[in-house]
Amino acid sequence: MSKETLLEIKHLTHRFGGLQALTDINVNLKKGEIAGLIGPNGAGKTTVFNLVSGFYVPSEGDIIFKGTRMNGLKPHVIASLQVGRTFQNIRLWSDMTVLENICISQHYHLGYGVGSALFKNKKYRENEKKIHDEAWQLLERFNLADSALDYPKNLPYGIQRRVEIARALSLQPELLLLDEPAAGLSTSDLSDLITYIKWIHDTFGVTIWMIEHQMQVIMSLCDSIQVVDFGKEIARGTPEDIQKNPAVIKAYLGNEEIS
Amino acid sequence: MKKILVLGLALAAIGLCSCAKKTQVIKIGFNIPLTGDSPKVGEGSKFSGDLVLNAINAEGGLDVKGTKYKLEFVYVDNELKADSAIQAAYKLIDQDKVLACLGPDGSRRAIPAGQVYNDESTPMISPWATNPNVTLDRPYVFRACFLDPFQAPVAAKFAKEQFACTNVAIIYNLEDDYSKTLAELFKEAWEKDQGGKVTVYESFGQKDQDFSVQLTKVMDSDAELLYLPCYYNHVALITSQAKDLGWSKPVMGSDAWGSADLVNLSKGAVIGDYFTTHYAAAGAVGKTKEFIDAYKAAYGYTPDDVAALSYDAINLLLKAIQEAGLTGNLEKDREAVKDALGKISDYEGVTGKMTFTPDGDPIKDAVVVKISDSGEFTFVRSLQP
Amino acid sequence: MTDKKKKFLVPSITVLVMLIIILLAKVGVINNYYQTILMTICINVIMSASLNVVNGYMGEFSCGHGGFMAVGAYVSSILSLILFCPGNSITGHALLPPSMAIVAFPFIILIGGAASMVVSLLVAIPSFKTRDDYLAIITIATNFIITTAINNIPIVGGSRGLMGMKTTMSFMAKTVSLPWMLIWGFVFAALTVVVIHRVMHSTLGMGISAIRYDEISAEIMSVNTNSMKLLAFTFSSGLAGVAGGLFAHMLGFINPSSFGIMKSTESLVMVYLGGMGSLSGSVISAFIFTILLELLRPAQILKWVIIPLMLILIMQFRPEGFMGPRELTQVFPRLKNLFAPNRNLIRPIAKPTEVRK
Amino acid sequence: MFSYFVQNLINALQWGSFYSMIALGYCLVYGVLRLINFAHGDIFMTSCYIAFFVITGVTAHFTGITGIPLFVITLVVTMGLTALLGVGIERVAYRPLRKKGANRLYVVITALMIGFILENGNLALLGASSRRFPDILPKVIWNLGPSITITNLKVLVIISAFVVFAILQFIVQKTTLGMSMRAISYDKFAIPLMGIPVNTVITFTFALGSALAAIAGILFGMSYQVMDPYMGMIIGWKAFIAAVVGGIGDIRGAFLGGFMLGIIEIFVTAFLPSSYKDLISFVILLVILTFKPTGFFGVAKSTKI
Repeated sequence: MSKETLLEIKHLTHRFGGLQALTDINVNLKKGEIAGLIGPNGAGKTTVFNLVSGFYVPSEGDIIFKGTRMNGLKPHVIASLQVGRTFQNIRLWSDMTVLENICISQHYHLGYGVGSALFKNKKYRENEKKIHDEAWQLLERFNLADSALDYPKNLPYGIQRRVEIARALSLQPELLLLDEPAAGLSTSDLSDLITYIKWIHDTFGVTIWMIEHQMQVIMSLCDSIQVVDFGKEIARGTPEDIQKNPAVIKAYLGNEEIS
Repeated sequence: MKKILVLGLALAAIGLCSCAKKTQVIKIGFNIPLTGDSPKVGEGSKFSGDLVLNAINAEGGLDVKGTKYKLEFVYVDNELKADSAIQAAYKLIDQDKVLACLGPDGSRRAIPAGQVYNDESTPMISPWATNPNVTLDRPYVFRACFLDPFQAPVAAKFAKEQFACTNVAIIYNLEDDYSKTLAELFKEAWEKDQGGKVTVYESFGQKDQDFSVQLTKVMDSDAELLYLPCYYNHVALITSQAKDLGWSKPVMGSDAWGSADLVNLSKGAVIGDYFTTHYAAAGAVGKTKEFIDAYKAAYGYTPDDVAALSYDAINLLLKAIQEAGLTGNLEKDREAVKDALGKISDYEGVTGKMTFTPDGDPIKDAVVVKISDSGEFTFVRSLQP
Repeated sequence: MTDKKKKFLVPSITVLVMLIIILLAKVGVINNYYQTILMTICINVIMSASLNVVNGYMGEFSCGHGGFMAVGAYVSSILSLILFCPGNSITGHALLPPSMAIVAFPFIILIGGAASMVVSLLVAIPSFKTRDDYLAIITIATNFIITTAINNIPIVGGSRGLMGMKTTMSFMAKTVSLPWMLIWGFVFAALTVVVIHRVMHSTLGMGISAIRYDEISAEIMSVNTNSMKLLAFTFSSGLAGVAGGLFAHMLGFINPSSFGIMKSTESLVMVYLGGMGSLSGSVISAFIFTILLELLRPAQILKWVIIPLMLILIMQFRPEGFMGPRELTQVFPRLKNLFAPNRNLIRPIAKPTEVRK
Repeated sequence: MFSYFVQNLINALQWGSFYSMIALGYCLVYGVLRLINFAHGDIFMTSCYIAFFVITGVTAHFTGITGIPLFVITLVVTMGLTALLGVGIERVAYRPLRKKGANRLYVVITALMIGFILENGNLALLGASSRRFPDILPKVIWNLGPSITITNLKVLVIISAFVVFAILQFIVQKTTLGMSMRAISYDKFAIPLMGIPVNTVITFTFALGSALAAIAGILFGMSYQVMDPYMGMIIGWKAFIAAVVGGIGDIRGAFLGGFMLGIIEIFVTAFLPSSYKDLISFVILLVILTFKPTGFFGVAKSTKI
């Protein structure tokens, strides 16, 4: 596992109007690691993700991905720089088939324009084929090919989660942001999820950064963990350090999951 | 696939309502607005139509060169829309196979529809389309009323002689070609021929109800006369609002004023005002009186211009048919009627004596009427420009 | 039947039917009245299908389609006047010989479409920021603006309207005696359907539908939503412009009041009657709506009471319109056999190596 | 010049009051259901006709009732009947669709259709000729200085616009129903949990909105006196636009927007060629919207990810 930096966040600060959401967050993600971002509800975790994926423009600080500064880039540009993400509450296009969901997420390398689509020229046909082949392959690998032509809204929740992750991976990301992948899963599914994420990490060689409340997941997956509370970083380190860290315990006081 | 199915259905569906009779019947089409913004207009034509229809069929039909033909009038709604008027025209010509048509009323419908009638060589006569383009280069298209370029100078001339003023304010309906044309022509006539001055020249929209601004401008200027070449429903609003703003000077209008509702709607604000029109109901005599009485008896109100003009238009058509005679061959008959119509001269209609020019426009006098204190449209004088 | 043959099945049938109809029109079995109805149907198909791109597929609420129709109508009319109408109000003489009419006409129409594409930027640009109802009024306002603007341009006759386009049509008929209006109507209606189908079913066009279902995740998933919106608006307005051009040449006379809010409303009704995001729905509803209008003409004023009542009832029983978001082939799967299957939707046999169990 | 300005200001205020009163109705319904009730303009028209028949009925049966009492009776009865109409429409046409969970745009289209039915049904029933609204209050014309005139009606209109707004503001801000109306506009699904029957609130909203339309309708009839079935259409569309520019969903916005549109229209006509009225006034509105994309009081719905 090489140790070069993939994502670097320097002195990230963000305000909504007068409200100070984040203060001086610093992150340094190494290529190929699985990092965790934890903290109590409303600590500003998702805001960090939204800033990275370009949904908000940071008030201060820099977000540097593979050496390029991403501040103020539009989300679809950032996506094409190979940053994939999932959402806390599943955000699939629930009235389009799973296959379509995957294909649309390849807009960043369509390789043809409206003109080609009108005349269905060679360029169009080839690219459409390429896109669909990739999509099918991805679905096969995720063992979702059987439900490729179903509508997500008709699929069980667990499967929808997988589809959403698959969709994120169809961007061929180097960095994958998972926003509470375990949300809505029963504790029995957790171990399954853990192996699942491990598998993704190994097979796609993607760097994963995840927000999660299920400590079990975090502790068993993450190489490094960062804890934020009230928009400030209160601790970082290996799972072991975090578990011992008094500040974290204080933040989570009364939250039994920690130990 | 689906296209075929639905199309088939479509044609079948329409096919059902098409039916051609082969009896001793003369079919005349009415292409008139029975819905849309001012259905009153269509109503007038329809009622006059029924009046004639009943009268003649009561006598066993129209006498054409010895043989009696029953009349059949086909009323088709054109919704006061140009496109709808064209479809109505085609329906009447190809579907109902009418001999001739009482064309669309307003110019906006009559201009495009007239094209169709001319292309399909079917005679049409429009009751009160006053725009020159309606009959221009269209041998098959006629009209029963005078033209805007005639009415405007008449109004200007009368105004000059009657009020001896120089400054005039004009308010017109921007969205109505009729109103716009008249306004422009009057302006021209007033400034050129009568050497007057137009101090205010303002417009409004079809659906406007508040005219206080335009009127404030008028009040602010030193206009001595207000000219309103627009439809009666607007006139009613404008005049009554003018009163509120303290306008006491005379107001003059055009033939579109001639509606039974005007006085009532304007709450008498128009009393004492003048307008140029096609005929004067009050104090009418002879043929005109008969018509008015019959109409009143049947429908309970004094016929307005459209009604009167439609009445004349129909009778002109019938006269032409009588003179042309019928062979039973539709194409031939249509052409014959067209020719006969063009030859009619010195026809005594309820709206005065008329003779057709080669263009198919009647030569006739314009009438100026005054709205009396009792709200009647009393004859003042009839004149040429 | 092989897929290769199937590919041509439906198109050839459609073309055949059109040819038959045109032939019947030529020999006079289908008289002018039916021809105008067919024309109106074609125009309405274009209108509803094109509006469906924005209101259906993209799920925005644009109510100003009539305005764009107006732009197309006027631009193409002016062109055909300048080119073919001797003694027109603009140049005073025709620039091209009558025999050119047939060749030039499609371009005249298309240029009209292009013009309304340009104007549609008026709506497209604000649409980046504002959504649904704010966009709704932007479009309504645009409609008002366009019609009032035309009212104030004397060279095109203002409210008095513009006429003389029929000469172009008659020139065509003189050169080759065929029911040209009908032919062009079919051609452009068919083209519209094909074009919309191709664009909306390409992965590119699906980006537009993605906006409808979830704009945010579309953006996050690398769909450039702004350019998608731009595409949708210009595309649909352009087609509206084409419809306008045909409309103008069918009537031979246009004036601004023909393109008011009422026109836009009609298109709206047709779209939602057919079903949001259903092309076949739009086509069907255009047929039904037009024919309904014509059949109920004898009902006079009651027509405009009956039709809304019917529509309300239909919506009570089919709250998604006739088709909902589905196409005819999805409602009647049998129809699929008429079309060649899209190979990209067939699961490839070759399985990749590491599969997640 | 000054008098010209003042006179036009008066005109603008009167014209704006009508836009405001209609816009308020739009705004109420929109705030609760996010439904553009395109039938509202025609409800306004219908109310005008209802008032017409109420007046003729009353004067026919009880001679002697004139002036203020007649006005009050008409106002009350018409408001009641129109409210019934509005609620009825909601029950028959909108609610079933909502129950079926149809896309809200289908409800909007239904509203359009209802509008058509009101317009043309009226035309079919009462015939083509437009009618004159009877005089209730004797008209008084005051001359304030050179060529500045104002009628008691104009004053009445302007005042009542403000009064209506004040009352509405009170209802929405202070009463339980009003609060629950606002609550629904925030979160439709949370309300039942709070024990407020949604349908009651919606019914109330429609009743209130239609009653407002009725007030506008009566005053309109009194001031312009010419009624025709299509009079509600365009004024309705424009009022809606005004409401949106003001910031739809917030009644202050609707009120302000109404006056703004009135003033813009009148002053454009007053100081520029009147034929450009719609053109210029709508361009101004568009410019406003591009700078304030959610109108004056409208708040951008912040979507949570």
